[in-house]
Amino acid sequence: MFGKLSWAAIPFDQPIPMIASAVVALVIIGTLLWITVKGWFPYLWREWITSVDHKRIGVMYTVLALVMLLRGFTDAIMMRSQQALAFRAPGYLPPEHYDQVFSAHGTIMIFFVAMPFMIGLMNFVVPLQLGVRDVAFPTLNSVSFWLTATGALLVNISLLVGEFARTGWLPYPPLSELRYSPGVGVDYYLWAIEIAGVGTLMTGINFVTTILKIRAPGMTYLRMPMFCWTALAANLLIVAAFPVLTATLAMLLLDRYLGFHFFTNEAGGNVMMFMNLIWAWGHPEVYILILPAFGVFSEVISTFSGKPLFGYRSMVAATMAICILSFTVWLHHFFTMGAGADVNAVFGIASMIIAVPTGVKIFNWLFTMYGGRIRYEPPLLWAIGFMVTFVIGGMTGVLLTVPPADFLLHNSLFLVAHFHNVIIGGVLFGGFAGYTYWFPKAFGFKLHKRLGQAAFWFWLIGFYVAFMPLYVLGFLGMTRRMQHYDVPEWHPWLLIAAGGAILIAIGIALMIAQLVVSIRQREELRDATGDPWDGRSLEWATASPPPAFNFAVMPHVEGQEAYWQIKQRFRDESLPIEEPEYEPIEMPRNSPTGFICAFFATLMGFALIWHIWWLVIAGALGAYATFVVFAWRDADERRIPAEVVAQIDRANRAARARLQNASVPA
Amino acid sequence: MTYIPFTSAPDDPYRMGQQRGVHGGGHARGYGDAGPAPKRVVVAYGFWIFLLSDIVMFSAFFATYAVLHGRTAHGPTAHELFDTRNTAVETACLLASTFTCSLASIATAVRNKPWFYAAMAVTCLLGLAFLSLEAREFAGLVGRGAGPTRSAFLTAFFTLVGCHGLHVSLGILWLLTMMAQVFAKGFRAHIERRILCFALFWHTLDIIWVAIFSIVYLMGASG
Amino acid sequence: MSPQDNEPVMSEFDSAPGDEEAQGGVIGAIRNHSIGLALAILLTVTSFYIAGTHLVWHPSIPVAITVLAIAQMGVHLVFFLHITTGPESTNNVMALAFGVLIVFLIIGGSLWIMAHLDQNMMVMTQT
Amino acid sequence: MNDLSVLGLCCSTRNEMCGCRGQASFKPKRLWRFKAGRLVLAAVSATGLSGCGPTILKPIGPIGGADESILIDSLCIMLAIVLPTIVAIFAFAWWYRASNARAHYRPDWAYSGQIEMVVWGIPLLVILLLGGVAWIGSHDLDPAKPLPSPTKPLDVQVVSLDWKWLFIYPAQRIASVNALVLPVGTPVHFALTSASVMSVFFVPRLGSMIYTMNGMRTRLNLEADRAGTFYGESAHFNGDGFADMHFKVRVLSAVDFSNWVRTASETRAVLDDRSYEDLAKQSIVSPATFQLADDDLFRSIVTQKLPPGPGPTMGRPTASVSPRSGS
Ligand code: HEA
Ligand code: HEA
Ligand code: CUA
Ligand SMILES: [Cu+2]
Repeated sequence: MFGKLSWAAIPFDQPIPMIASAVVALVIIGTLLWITVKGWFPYLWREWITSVDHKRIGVMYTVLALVMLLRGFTDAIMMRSQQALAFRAPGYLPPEHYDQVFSAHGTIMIFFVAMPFMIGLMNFVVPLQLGVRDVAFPTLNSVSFWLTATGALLVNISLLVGEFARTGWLPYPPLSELRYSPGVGVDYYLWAIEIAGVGTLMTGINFVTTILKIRAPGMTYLRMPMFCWTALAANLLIVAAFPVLTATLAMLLLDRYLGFHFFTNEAGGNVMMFMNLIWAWGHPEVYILILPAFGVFSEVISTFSGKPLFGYRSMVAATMAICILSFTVWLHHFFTMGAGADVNAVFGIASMIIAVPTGVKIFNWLFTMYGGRIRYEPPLLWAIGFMVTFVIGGMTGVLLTVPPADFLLHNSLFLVAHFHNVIIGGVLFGGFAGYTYWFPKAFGFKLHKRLGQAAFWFWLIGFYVAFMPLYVLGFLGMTRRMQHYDVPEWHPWLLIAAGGAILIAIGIALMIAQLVVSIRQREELRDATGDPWDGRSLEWATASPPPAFNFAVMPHVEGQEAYWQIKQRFRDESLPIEEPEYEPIEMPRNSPTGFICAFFATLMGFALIWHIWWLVIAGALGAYATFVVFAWRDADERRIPAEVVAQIDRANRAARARLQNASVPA
Repeated sequence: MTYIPFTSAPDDPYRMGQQRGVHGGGHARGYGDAGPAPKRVVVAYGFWIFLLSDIVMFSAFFATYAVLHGRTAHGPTAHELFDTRNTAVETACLLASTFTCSLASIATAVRNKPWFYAAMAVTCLLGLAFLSLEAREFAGLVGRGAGPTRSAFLTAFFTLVGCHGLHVSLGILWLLTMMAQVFAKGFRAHIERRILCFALFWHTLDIIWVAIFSIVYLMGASG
Repeated sequence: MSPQDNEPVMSEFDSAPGDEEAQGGVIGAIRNHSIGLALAILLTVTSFYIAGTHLVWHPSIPVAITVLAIAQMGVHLVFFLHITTGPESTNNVMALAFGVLIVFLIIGGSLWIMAHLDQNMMVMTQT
Repeated sequence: MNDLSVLGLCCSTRNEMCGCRGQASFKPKRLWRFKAGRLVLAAVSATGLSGCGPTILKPIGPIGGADESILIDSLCIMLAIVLPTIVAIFAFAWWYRASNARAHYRPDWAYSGQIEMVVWGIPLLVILLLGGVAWIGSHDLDPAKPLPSPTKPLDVQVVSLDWKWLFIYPAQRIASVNALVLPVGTPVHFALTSASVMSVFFVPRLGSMIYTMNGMRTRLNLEADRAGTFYGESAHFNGDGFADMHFKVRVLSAVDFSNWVRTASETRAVLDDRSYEDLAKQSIVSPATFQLADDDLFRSIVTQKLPPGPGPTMGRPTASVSPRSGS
């Protein structure tokens, strides 16, 4: 009846996961109670859970990412403290637990933090910047989000029921084959990623279509803001890379469930093919993460320098070059497998070529600042922290592309330092920059500035203290994923690194404090104009938070930096503001499809992990039925009357006019 | 936009956009001048992107097949197993079904229901014929001890061909759903868009089949 | 979503993949598809024929089959999916080109890498 | 030894892996690796990297030396452009702060052909240089390439097991677990495979690492030019016992080495298929030597005539749920 599931699956004998899941359960139950008491369920259901509005979905993605960040960070603290303690000692995490911790940390951070963070920002911003009302497929967008959430949920269920993979964030066979990993851990990993991966793929399709086909009149390719370009590149990469991930993991699933022999030791399976395929996805994946962050920085640096982006066309070319090149380098993750000199050299050189377009980007940001009038708001702090940090991380990446150097550093803590350097210094800082930059757009008030600055400094310094020692440890020959060690030279560095993690924790606490304080002081921090930073692209041309339809009248784009030019002209010529003619607007209706799909996907995933076959079938039928029901409905749009549009727009218009008059020099 | 539009933008540092961009004058071709594309174009384009991603997924299976096809673990080889006559019949079914699927699209374009039903039904039957031939082949192989767990080569073969078969099955499910929708609601805009997508899907399956019969069966049999 | 709804004149936009130019009405369309079918049959039959005979120098059979397969895929793309070279199809063709590039990189790269790995790790008589 | 709960407690009591007795560094001093390199090295040694642990910066053989040279050279090449970039970031960010009235504001300046040229050109040139290094480096230091040496190379066959290393000396007809003993100044020709999952064979101070995989045989050529005891490890995670999969590398003089070989060939323990099967089970063991009974042992492992290790065999009813340590 319940397949492999039994009470034995719950680790009653292990205090750490039990306490952790008890805390999580308490938090969840508490939140649910709170919501019930406050009577917010109908509101949440109507306005968020069933919402197909790209802005709401963007916010939900970001919240998911931030919550998962906390989970991932808990794992990180556990690893750092274990390694600080485990010098000639067992530490407090036994191997079979430590191995789950780093696997879960990597998986969660990449798939359920970095990805949703970037996708969340794209969701919120891209349609606004393009001057349109929504993405190409709004309902699909909601399905994407909920499938991602399903994946995250499954990973977290594994904390309590069963176990998680003990194979690292990429489950290399044969370790991940049934013979060496007979538990359900790898199955949790595989189904969570397969389901979330489908969601991500649909996001990719959605955004490629949106950016190529749905733009405001006059928004030609070369007038799109840089963030849209990087979003286009990232989504092209998703569309091209994620199918490979799906296929590869499907093969591993077939090995595990049906006794196939893709990657087994027996019957001619070839483990090297897994390495090959997974990195054919894995390397593009890291650029899927970093490219949108590059886009955020382009917007932020240009806005806060009060200048257009330097070398816009170079930037576009560099972005697309990175997009294509990222598919030609994947072997650099297994130089030491022994493919031979020619192969290693070709892929090594191809990898370092990526440093050229990336360097161009760095220099163009530099020259964007040149001749600017730089305002040190928190988003800009993140951007400058990024530039300095990322250059170092990129450099160590290029060092790893030199095969003989990689022969010494592969799988060492130097590598771990490299990728945290580019991911934290690049992706995460990019996410934080975007979060502080667009927060007032999403909620109508700014985040507290001083707390933001404090958080930044703790993060920045914490990062260096936590990860620079890992470079040293790499030179000292320490490999990654060590549960304990007896080499005395390593110990002091690991202690310093643990200290760095504590500094980061303070940074996180400050970020949470910033959010809480800002919400409580929201009236002081309120921005009525919708344009708090003197922005340059179209998202600043509408109210904050933007109305459901984004723009009362479709913007008409006449050049690059669409909104800046309009503002400029009004300032220069002090034109009177005339009211446009308002028309009723049709917007897609909310739909529970995404949520229901995800519900069935969760059931199905869980049932597959535990071999509860009847539930698998029930879940599949449910999902199909959901699709048919969705396909059957007729009215999928609702109409917003012209008066409502006018009313919302006039309020914003008035606020803006006040600002305009104030800023026009007498 | 909250402000009235303007006629030109003198400070565009890149004149690129402008040459085409004089609104109303130049030919707008989805480069953005004309605003969002019509829904039919958007939907079909999105589906086209999906199909390309599906092809990329198949390319991973093809690459795996190519790598593993020599790893027979002392079991039967491609040369010993494959029967090109069966493949030829399968190919004929699929090719014919692609043509009838085209006819269904044309019937949709001119809103001719009887022709639509007829063409779709034939497509469906041909698809089922294809599937049953494939199922028979698979059953035969398994019966001869050449199932997917026999060797890495057979694992790759069953997965690649089976994945295509799975796509065909899903296609048939979709086809039946579309027939039901037309029956219940007639040719409405959104149903027409779905029929367009379905046709794209079906034709693409045929393209993938061309790769399969060439690489797996013909090269296997001749090799 | 006003501009999306009142479907404007098609030619102002890229065409959708799968949309054919409505020339010659139903008859024209059927004729088009029939030409495609005929070409596809021709190519398929040639492929199967070549594979089974000694018409072609044996080692070059895979090459011939590959070429025929590529040709047939082209036929399908043009006649059934209506991916054409016209300006209104640019976006569709660009997407296709990107997809084909990726497919080539993944298949080509994998085969090259795996061939070298296999060769370097083969168990030969000397250890 | 399957009881995983003891894994954490098995640490060897004392760490004796130190090869610091001799001081002379084997790195060839290169002229053009001037100040920057020195600075890095000085900074690095000031931070304790020069200790006697398994550092990759104090190689004891030609391969390690060359790897390390390339590493430091490449680092210096890149620092030459990266450091000025970082300085420029700080400088621009500081000078053009909004409160600086002396900075000239150019609100529309967004393009300059010359700067674009430089911006593309400089990284390109750096990569051209680095690409050359990478090309030559990966050909010269291909792990499979034999080392030129007048001395006859020593053959060692390496098998990674769960979770220990087996070193087979086919010519000497002995085998050793978790202790690799090498004669000084002799090129060593390793043939490597795995008896279960993937691992990586790595001796940081000898240089280049390489993967080991079941059913496959990788090759590696190394040489130790200095006597001493060094640290070797598995550099790829391979299961719960991973952290204990390190081994000692003892580099001995020619005389000491042949003495060791003699002692080893007199051990009573014999490595045949039976004792190999025991070894292949998941366990953590201390160093030991064996006489080699089966000359073809390595071949049998590579060709999978001897099946790969059995993996976890906890035998608890819940093993399919979670093969946690049963105790
Ligand atoms: C996105 C990717 C990402 C991120 C952000 C991080 C962040 C961190 N990681 Fe990790 N890490 C990986 C990806 C990531 N990591 C991967 C892929 C691996 C490899 C796994 C494997 O081996 O298989 C790995 C492995 C890894 C190891 C294992 C090393 C080993 O193998 O021995 C360690 C050790 O300490 C570590 C540490 C840390 C630390 C201290 C942080 C810290 O920087 C954590 C920072 C904290 C946060 C990011 C939380 C912040 C939360 C908020 C800011 C919420 C704020 C809330 C509101 C505003 C409401 N990471
Ligand atoms: C967002 C994530 C991200 C990003 C952006 C990058 C960027 C790069 N990475 Fe990184 N990488 C990872 C995430 C990322 N990486 C992860 C997660 C892993 C490990 C996975 C695992 O094993 O678990 C990894 C592993 C990894 C390896 C494998 C090492 C090994 O396993 O042995 C290599 C090797 O080549 C590499 C190289 C590079 C290079 C060349 C870049 C380049 O894109 C960097 C380019 C940037 C610059 C160079 C800086 C700016 C440029 C200039 C200032 C111009 C002048 C400079 C020069 C000319 C040098 N990375
Ligand atoms: Cu046990 Cu080291
Ligand atoms: Cu990479």
